[in-house]
Amino acid sequence: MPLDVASIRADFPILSRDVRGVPLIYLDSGATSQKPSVVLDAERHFYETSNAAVHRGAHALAEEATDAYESARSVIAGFIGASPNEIVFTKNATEAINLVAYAFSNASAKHHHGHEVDSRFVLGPGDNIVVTEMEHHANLIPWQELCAKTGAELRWFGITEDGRLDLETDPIDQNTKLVAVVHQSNILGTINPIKELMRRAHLNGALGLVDMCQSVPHMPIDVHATGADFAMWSGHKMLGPTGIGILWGKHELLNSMPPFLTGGSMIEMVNMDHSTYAEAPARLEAGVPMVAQAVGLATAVKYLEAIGMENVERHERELTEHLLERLRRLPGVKIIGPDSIIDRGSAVSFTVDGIHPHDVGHIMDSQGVAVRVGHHCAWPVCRRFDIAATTRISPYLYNDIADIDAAVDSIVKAQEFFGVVPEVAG
Amino acid sequence: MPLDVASIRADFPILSRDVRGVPLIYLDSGATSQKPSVVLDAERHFYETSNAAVHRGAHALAEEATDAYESARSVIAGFIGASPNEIVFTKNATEAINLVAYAFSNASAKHHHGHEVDSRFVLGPGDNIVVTEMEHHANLIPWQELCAKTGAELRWFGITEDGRLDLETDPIDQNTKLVAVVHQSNILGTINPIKELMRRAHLNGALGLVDMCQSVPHMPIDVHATGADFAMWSGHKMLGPTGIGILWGKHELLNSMPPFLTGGSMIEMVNMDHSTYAEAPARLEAGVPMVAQAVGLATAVKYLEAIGMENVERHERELTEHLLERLRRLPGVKIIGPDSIIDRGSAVSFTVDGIHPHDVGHIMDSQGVAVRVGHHCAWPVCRRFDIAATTRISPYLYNDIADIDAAVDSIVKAQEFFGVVPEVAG
Amino acid sequence: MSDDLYQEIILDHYKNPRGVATIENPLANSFQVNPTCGDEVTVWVGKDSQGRLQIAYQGQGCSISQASSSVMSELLTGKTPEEAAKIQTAFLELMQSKGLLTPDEEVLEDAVAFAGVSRYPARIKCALISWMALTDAQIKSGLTSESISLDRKE
Amino acid sequence: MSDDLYQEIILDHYKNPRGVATIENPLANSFQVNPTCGDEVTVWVGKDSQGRLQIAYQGQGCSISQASSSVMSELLTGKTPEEAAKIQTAFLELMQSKGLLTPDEEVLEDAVAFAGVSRYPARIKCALISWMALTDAQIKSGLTSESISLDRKE
Ligand SMILES: Cc1ncc(COP(=O)(O)O)c(C=O)c1O
Ligand SMILES: Cc1ncc(COP(=O)(O)O)c(C=O)c1O
Repeated sequence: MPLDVASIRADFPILSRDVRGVPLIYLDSGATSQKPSVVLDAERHFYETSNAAVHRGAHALAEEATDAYESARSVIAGFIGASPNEIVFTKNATEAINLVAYAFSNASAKHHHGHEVDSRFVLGPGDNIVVTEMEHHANLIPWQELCAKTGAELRWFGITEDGRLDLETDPIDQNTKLVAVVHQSNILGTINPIKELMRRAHLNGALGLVDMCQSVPHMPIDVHATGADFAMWSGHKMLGPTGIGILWGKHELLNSMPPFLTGGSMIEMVNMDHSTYAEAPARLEAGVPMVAQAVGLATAVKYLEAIGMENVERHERELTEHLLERLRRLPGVKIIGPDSIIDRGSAVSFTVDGIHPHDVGHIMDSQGVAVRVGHHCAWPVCRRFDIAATTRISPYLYNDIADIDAAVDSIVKAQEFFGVVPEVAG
Repeated sequence: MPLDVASIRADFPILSRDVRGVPLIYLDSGATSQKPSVVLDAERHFYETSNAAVHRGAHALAEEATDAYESARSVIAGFIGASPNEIVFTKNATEAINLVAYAFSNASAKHHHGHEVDSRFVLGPGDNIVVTEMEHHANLIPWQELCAKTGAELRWFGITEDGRLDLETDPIDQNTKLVAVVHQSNILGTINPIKELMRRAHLNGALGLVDMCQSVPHMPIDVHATGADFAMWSGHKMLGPTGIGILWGKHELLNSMPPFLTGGSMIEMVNMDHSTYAEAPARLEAGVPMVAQAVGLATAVKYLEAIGMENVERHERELTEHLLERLRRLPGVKIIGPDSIIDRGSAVSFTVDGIHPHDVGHIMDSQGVAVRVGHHCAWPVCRRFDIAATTRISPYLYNDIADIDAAVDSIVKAQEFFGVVPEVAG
Repeated sequence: MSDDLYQEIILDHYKNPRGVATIENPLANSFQVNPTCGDEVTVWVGKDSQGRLQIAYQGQGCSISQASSSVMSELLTGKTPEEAAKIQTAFLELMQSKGLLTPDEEVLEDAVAFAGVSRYPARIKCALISWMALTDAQIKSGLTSESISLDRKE
Repeated sequence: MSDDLYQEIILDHYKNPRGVATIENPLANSFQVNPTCGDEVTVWVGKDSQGRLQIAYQGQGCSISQASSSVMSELLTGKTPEEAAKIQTAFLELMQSKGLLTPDEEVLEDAVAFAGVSRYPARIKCALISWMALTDAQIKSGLTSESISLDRKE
């Protein structure tokens, strides 16, 4: 079913505002999405009727708040085909990735000091962690830090000239303890063959983690079918509030990890010198959690489910195909990443000959077109393509073909402004 | 100036609801506070007008969002007499405490593997960390875990019979690396002599941390004057949204710590095999942060400032004095913690002879009185007083004497219901 | 006031707990704790010469948890493992019913008094803690293969 | 379109950068990077026989950062450290003014063209990066004790 973009846009108040004196055309959803009114209503309703600390009180409000929080968990679990006890609330995807990284460093440190831990999480010299050259910093630096703390080695898959993973030179081996890869690159738009990568991980006895920040918001996902052991994404990129992310993990693994943040609500018994911990997910959720945000995110999920993720995916595909085609035909513009719709999502990066991305973005912004410029927290990708930065257009369900056309037209304006319109060979 | 409680209550829609068919009397603010409409309005206004990823975009919305986020930081810094670059946003106080604990474990692990780190954060066998027996689990378990990971020893100040810290038997010595203490106990209500404790810490070359979860919301605080090196609290306990907490730390220390969560927005330069990091606070805030929540919390701070924290403190004092007096006169009721107003806050725990706290709380709830029962995430305190749990009344600025009276009356009802009204010796 | 929670039967069992504190040859025991409030219970399980259940318990806790231990031990002692399993399942269902189930008095006898508890999520754990301990002890003892799963959270 | 940002002077310096790529005996240099976009600049600082500043730079970046480097080196080369400090402070003030300051053309000369940049928070770093590098290099070289502090965030 084609999306009724006009009626969708009506749900997002911010989309009718002006910026710099012209109507806003928001094409930066890869950074963060806008929020429909129902999400804001749900948060507010929670605060105004049931706000209380969850899992801690026996009074009526506390029961209602706990119910709202746990119901949100079930809704979100259902969205990716998971069980509620596989869903851990974090503040963003970055925390979720770090949570897994700390499972390794905590287990390694405890092991070193003679405590019993699950050996799958113990790392030392000789072991390695495998990532890719197209990771967001959030799925790169935690592993660099983990290696610095354990003596393990960081390895990575490279990127081919057309923005795909180079699967030929495979760094995974028997000493690999974890393969951590991005599902869809936020800078290149590439969708990676995660099933194959998870298969290679498991063949070598390693665990597998998939960064789904740019996939869960944009396509239907059955997380078990991906073969991953862990996955994560942020609520704010899928119409949800800021301040909430999701870690999905196999329940058995979540229970086998040493805890990450410790404190209230994650305990079983506490003595001054020793404590034991609850089962997952409670075990991994210390302190008063993001209750209102969980309620808001569950509402965003229901909003997306009502539209249908297949429909969202198809709509973005149409926009992306149109965008790629227009950019391919634009002299002086180079797409960084796959230039066809095959195995790619809607985040499209490009450079413009003779104009720095900051200047491209600025001229686009002056025409109301909000896009992101920079290395998009994937600096190694820029190094790989020997560029300082890119400009990125990333549409979502509330954008239409007219938005894409306006964006491309504004690039042409930038070329005119800087006097770098290439002569087309005729 | 006495508080105009009626007009304050009008700002909190939830306070006019019914529970169990009777009007709600909310006395569980020690667990979490309710939110005034201005806070909810501010969050919504942010989402509807300026929502964008902060510190990442060059377009108009991104600039506005960044400005909203950084302005919130300044407002919150001002509230405790700090500089904005000493304020780190976390998801709750628990994360803030863990952040400091991980500075130690990360530095220790890196040191072990030959990396250069600040020696103040390096721990090993022979070193010790000092806490108190009245810590919330959030300021106890992170240090237990840290000791398990480094071989350091955990020590603590005990509690006297009347619910004070036993300062005579002082476990701090030259091998102490950190003294971490709660400012106001959330279960006993005790306000600890933190200046003196920080002095002892510094005399021994240790760093000092104060858990201000139950003080910043309730009294004026000049954080530098406390002598602490680190302090933290949660937004949800001071009229702010869920999902946001504050770490305050001396800028020099925040810059000297190894990073905690790593990923986007906290970097300086990133290569595949090595990264360098930004200065604090950015260095400690990885990923897209809790932007709307920061805006909401800053609004809560302004709301409190308009009322005046001295006035909030005086009001709570009046309520607490009245509550203590009524409880002291109630046969069969025992106050757990200081039973006079001296050096104590408004959280008042008690037990009722012959009735389990769960049952006390339940009967109170059935009369609309929302209080908390259990160990209040301070289980060792219950062990210390040889009780399973307590019932806790914790008022805030929106409560009045009538609320306190209703609560105490409902305790009497519980005694009647369970047939345990003590005979008063006459 | 709170009539739906504190039934006469519950208050009676609370004030006059039934059951024994020890059994002769326990096959297994289980210690359970409610992480929210520190309530504790230990349940011992054994069987008599005809293979019927024997149950003893000891613990500290609120009226609901104490009464529930008492009702449970009275109700299940002397039952065959099969009879007990049916009752255990019925009780678990009742607790998860959010007040929507009319309990079968034939099966649950005094335990029907706990129907109201299912409307108070924070108290369900109180009513279930001894039943969880029993199930755990049964599994350990091999007296049943049934597992009653419960989410345990502080 | 964006006239307040892209003044003629800026576009001119961007397309025809002034300044030299090397100086003979640099006393110090500083490499700075804008963590948001990867823009880089290196500034070398030296002094001539009369103790006047000599500045060279090299880098890659957007029009604003490139033009700013060019304006800076043209403006400050040949100035005494005292004269330079005055200009540096004025430029920093201008950048932090959120568009509310009317710059002093006597002091800032071509650099007044950057006044509009102060209205675009995300571009202020672009305009300042070479000035930060210069300050850092001056401190290293001992040519000035002045420190211009800037919050650097990705
Ligand atoms: C004294 C004290 N410390 C720490 C915490 C933990 O706060 P949070 O759960 O918001 O992280 C609390 C509140 O629960 C508290 O009262
Ligand atoms: C692929 C990818 N991974 C990780 C992240 C980090 O997400 P967050 O900043 O919400 O934690 C992002 C978004 O910024 C992303 O696009």
